[in-house]
Amino acid sequence: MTARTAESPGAPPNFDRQRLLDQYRMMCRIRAFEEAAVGAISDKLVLGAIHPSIGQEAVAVGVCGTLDRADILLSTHRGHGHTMAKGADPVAMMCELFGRAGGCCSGKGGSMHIADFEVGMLGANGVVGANITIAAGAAHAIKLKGEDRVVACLFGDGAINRGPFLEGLNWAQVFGLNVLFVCEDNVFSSTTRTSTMTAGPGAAARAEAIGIPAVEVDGNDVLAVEAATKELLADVRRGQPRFLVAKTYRLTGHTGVDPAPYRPAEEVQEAWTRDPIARARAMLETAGYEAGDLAAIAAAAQREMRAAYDTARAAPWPDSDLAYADVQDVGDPRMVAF
Amino acid sequence: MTARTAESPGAPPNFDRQRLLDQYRMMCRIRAFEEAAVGAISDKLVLGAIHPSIGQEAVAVGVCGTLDRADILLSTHRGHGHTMAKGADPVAMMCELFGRAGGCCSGKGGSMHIADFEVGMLGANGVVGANITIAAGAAHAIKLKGEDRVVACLFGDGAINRGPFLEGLNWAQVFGLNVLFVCEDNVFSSTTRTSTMTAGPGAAARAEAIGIPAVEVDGNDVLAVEAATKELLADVRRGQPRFLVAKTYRLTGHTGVDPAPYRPAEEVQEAWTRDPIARARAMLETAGYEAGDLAAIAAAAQREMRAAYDTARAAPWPDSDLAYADVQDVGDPRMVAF
Amino acid sequence: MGRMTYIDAARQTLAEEMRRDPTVWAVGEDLGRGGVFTQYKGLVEEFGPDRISDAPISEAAILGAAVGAAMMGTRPVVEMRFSDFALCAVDELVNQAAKARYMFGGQSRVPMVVREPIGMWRSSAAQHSQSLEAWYAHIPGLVVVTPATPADLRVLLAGAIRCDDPVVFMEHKDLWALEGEVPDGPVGGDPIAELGRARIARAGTDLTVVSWSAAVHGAMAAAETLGKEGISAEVVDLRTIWPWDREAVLASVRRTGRLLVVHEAVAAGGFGAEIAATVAETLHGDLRAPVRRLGAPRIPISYAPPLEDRVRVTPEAIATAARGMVGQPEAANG
Amino acid sequence: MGRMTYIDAARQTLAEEMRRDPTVWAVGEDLGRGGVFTQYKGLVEEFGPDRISDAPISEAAILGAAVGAAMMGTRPVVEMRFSDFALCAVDELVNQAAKARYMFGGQSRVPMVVREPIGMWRSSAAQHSQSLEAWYAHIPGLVVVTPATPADLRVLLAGAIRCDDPVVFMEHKDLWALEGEVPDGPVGGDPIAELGRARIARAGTDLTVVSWSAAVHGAMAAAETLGKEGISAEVVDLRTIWPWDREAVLASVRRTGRLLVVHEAVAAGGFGAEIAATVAETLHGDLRAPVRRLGAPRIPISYAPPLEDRVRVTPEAIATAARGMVGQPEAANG
Ligand SMILES: Cc1ncc(C[n+]2csc(CCOP(=O)(O)OP(=O)(O)O)c2C)c(N)n1
Ligand SMILES: Cc1ncc(C[n+]2csc(CCOP(=O)(O)OP(=O)(O)O)c2C)c(N)n1
Ligand SMILES: [Mg+2]
Ligand SMILES: [Mg+2]
Repeated sequence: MTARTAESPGAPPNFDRQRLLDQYRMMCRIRAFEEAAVGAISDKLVLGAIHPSIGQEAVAVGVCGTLDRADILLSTHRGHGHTMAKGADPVAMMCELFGRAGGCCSGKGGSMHIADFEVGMLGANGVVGANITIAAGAAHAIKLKGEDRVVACLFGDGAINRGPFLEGLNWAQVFGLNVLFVCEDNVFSSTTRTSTMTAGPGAAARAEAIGIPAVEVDGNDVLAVEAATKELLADVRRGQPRFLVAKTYRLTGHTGVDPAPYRPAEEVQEAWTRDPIARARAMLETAGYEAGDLAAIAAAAQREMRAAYDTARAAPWPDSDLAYADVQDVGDPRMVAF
Repeated sequence: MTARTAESPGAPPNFDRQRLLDQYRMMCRIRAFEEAAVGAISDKLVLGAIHPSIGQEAVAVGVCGTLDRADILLSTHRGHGHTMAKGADPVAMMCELFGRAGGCCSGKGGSMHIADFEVGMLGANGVVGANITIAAGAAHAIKLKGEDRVVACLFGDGAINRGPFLEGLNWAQVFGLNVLFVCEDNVFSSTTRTSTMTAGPGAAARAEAIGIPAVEVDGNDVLAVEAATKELLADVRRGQPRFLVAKTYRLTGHTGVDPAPYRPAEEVQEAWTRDPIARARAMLETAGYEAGDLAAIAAAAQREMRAAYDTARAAPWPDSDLAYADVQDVGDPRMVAF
Repeated sequence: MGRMTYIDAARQTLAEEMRRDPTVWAVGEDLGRGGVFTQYKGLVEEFGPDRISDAPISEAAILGAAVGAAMMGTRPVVEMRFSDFALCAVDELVNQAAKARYMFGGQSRVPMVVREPIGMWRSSAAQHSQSLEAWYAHIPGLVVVTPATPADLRVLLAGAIRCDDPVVFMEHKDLWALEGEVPDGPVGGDPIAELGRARIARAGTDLTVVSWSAAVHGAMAAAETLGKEGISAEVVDLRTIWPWDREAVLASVRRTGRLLVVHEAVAAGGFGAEIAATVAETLHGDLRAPVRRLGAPRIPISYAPPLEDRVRVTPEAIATAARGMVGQPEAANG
Repeated sequence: MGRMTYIDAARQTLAEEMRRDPTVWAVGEDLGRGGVFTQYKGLVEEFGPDRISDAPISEAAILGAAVGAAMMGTRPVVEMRFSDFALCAVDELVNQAAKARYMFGGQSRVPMVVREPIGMWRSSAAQHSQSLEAWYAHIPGLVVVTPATPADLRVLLAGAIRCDDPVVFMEHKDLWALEGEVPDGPVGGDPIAELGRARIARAGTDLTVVSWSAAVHGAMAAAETLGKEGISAEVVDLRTIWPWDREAVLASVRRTGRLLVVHEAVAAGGFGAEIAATVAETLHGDLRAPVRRLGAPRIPISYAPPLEDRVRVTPEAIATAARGMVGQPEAANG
């Protein structure tokens, strides 16, 4: 039982140039957002931990950018790219990372709980694997309401060793729910090479053992990821859960401050040669776009995120009384007695 | 990927008659124990819930009876048979079910926490699937101490939908531990037909997707179960976890008081034709034993368990001060203040 | 007023809420056959298997799926079977359900009811008898309901289902067969407003006994005995421990000058400590005797009756404690 | 006496215990690279990957495996990384580890240490900041350790590892860098006997401030301020909340007549309630002011500093509460 591998189309003769250009732009914007956010750590503007998705932009864009606005997304602690690709506003996101007014979670969540329900992004999660059962439940509600929306649930390679992976996949398959499970395999789990702590043939085999067909794809090839996602979503919309393994690589440390010395330098160098953004740019050049124009898109993305950084830095702190808002409708959270 | 099915030898020409006779005797004793325990419910002597293993005796005897005394067993809420087959004293077990002095857990555990560490039986468990990670840990200690004992972990078909199933199997395989996982598939999980809530090809496929070779066997054929267990244990003792699926059927209700109306009568009738004890008896007759002698063994088992019942009924209640013993070494559990 | 059992109140109220609101659905192991205590009996026949749904033995998925389904506009009622098994889904309840509304800055609501039957009946031992209501009262974002009577189960279950936040609804396993008076007709008024409202189960003047869930009945029995001796005990049934009715408790203790808190759970770190501490902090000068608590010793629950009974808070123990308090001269050193 | 940081005390003590007892081993995610806070740095080089073991992201298996390994005669030290993630393994800790010795009638011991870093540092939000020590103090069978200083972390970790029962060992994430005096040489005496023994962190006569973990330092700062104003506060560091040193607390309050309990955890249902209730029950007549508690409001912890700070119990708040208590006439109605 091995998962089918969706062949990497590279730049297929008949591909949609404009579409790839848009995907390239989104990947540049995500990269620029992550770089601005990482920079803001040393500037003491981002105070909590962040987990950059640098090197994994093709998964975010290929999966989340392929969803309809009405579709639902459940993400992870490494969710900035997913969230942007689903349509969230990077300024509101940056404000959230800075803990400022205007943040998409009013400064209550930060990076690990980033969410934008307006665009169907139901949250990153600080607990590895916890989003898997939540995603199944979101799709359960969709089924009960007779809607045809889908839920995309992204998680890392380390999450497949958590119990909720088994329980959530079994649930989705037993009830026939509209869920696309996406394992974003970036080789590492924090400082651990995931393969050293993962038994057996891997994520795809585990999904298929639960009856969910799985496809493996080159996660650094945005066109391949998009193609595989589109194909799987057709089944998912009919109540057939599907599983996608996107093979990529975490080009930075686990967090914004992790130098990741545990990775061999050669491995990292080699991985950079597969940078999804460089690959998209190369395809676009082959397809006739000017290198200069493509560089300009990257530069514009940098400017946009630099502006988001400035806006967030200039934003006021949230009113501290908000701390008492949205706890629950009944009961008084204050310590009335003392 | 499909699990190999260990062929049911029936009565192989060269099988060990005396051995099968002993297995038949043990199965009769387990059956008699369960019948005596169920009878004790209406007699108001067993006060807590019990889960009879009637119809599943061949799994208990074929697996647990094949272990060495030094080997370790982790069982479930339906663990009377496993415990007896590992060598525990049915009188101490019956006293435990009656909550009397002399019970193997001093009356603190009852049926769902039956245990006899003397014979390597480290406990039944009231939480489905919880014994799987504990079994992996017991084997982890065995590895750290450089011993060659094995751990057998039995659980039901319903347990494969719990997270610890994934986490415990992955753990055992990653660390190369001496664990034999045995899924005792009796078709039901409480009142639920397990197949209706279980996605995919089943237990064996899930184990193999975690890299653990799995074998399926006719769980009502004690010789087949023993043969498969012996074969797998050879690998297990070398630090290679193995997985056995024993297909059987729960001939009674979920508990001693469940009439189980949710099962079609024909299904139950058909299942009785595969009664593991009747099958062993038939094999023994073919092998030349007298029907009368075999009936006498069954009758002796009945008498033995009737005597255990009488001993337990006559046993005194435990001293209630025991309630404060074996809580923990430090701290005072009493409400000193009031 | 008609009479109804605790379990019939549970069944009927869920059915009524499901009729009035099509987004309400229930999920848990064996529900299609009525559930382990038959508290769902007959419901699948009326509402079908999608709304009275079976579940695999996957507590984490049952609770986690409910969180997602609640965020997406349905109102799941999840059955945990025994509160002990809910310990297999604590991340989902405490890190996810309780915090989602807050962490996401109010973008979502998580209207779900987590039914967790609690408590001792007979010989169920350490993994099937716990009462951990104090845990959930300590968790911001959760509502904790502990009904003692059929009438309260009825109104509070309706309130829990209509509440927009996650509610841990703890029925007591030993009360299923309890009969009691229940108002006729559907639940009226605003049942959500009942969350946090205590009930004076018996009026009295000499001391206030605060309790909840099954322990209320032990308190009532003790009050009966004390009454014959001329000691007038007021019994306050909190009904919900978060929110808990601080005002009602303080008002009662202001009148009686004495507080005895009684619960089945382990006394050490039990919710009785919160009530006793609050009263001691707030009414110190008004107290005619030191506050007191009765709860279980800090030991696991045994299977054998004589051992199991050692953790029970009996009416006799309650009456004895009350006598000591009333006999006790003011400001004496307990 | 030498100086050492909290994290060095953690590292060195584990190493010493592993040297003196070959059955001690540690397991958790990323331990081979020193662990998430570097509290295991250098250990794998000395003890190898079998005794300083990595783990998959499988909290339930980490804890459940430790239970089995402990029953089989080893002494696992399991790293939960953040106490919040331990909520993924509550069945294993509460239903299995805490109850095994008892349920099986004393046939087994479960000597294991569950390390659960607790508390707020900065902008870690609701799922990485909790302090749930009160939960575990409520569970029979568990020992709960909350060291505030390098010296205490050292002796209490040795005691926890040598203890034959499961210990929840809660280091505070904000204290890793804290430096303090530590006795030279290996841990002497009987460190197990230190479990349940409080420390008078500062002697005083006007009121007793009981605290533990990081909150002790806030209490000390407040006591300093109060001292300048002529208010003499005694600070009692419980060090372990189960067992907790009832005698030491009662002796101190008998002297001072006033009790203020201070902890970082949510006040509602926090362990401070147990201490306040016990003192109110036992010393009612000796109290010169009502008992008081300071803890967090019952809200999840935010990411943005201004919101996050609203749940912090500051030295200023402690001093203000203390002033109120000391100024307060006896038996007044608070
Ligand atoms: C249940 C749980 N355990 C541990 C952690 C700590 N942690 C945060 S991220 C991470 C690694 C996750 O690896 P993976 O799933 O591959 O995602 P990636 O970080 O590679 O995107 C860990 C262990 C956590 N957040 N939740
Ligand atoms: C975590 C957990 N959930 C639910 C239960 C209630 N329960 C007890 S036995 C049982 C059915 C178990 O089915 P299976 O694993 O097939 O074992 P069997 O009873 O058939 O031997 C259930 C749901 C439990 N004990 N633990
Ligand atoms: Mg990864
Ligand atoms: Mg079964």
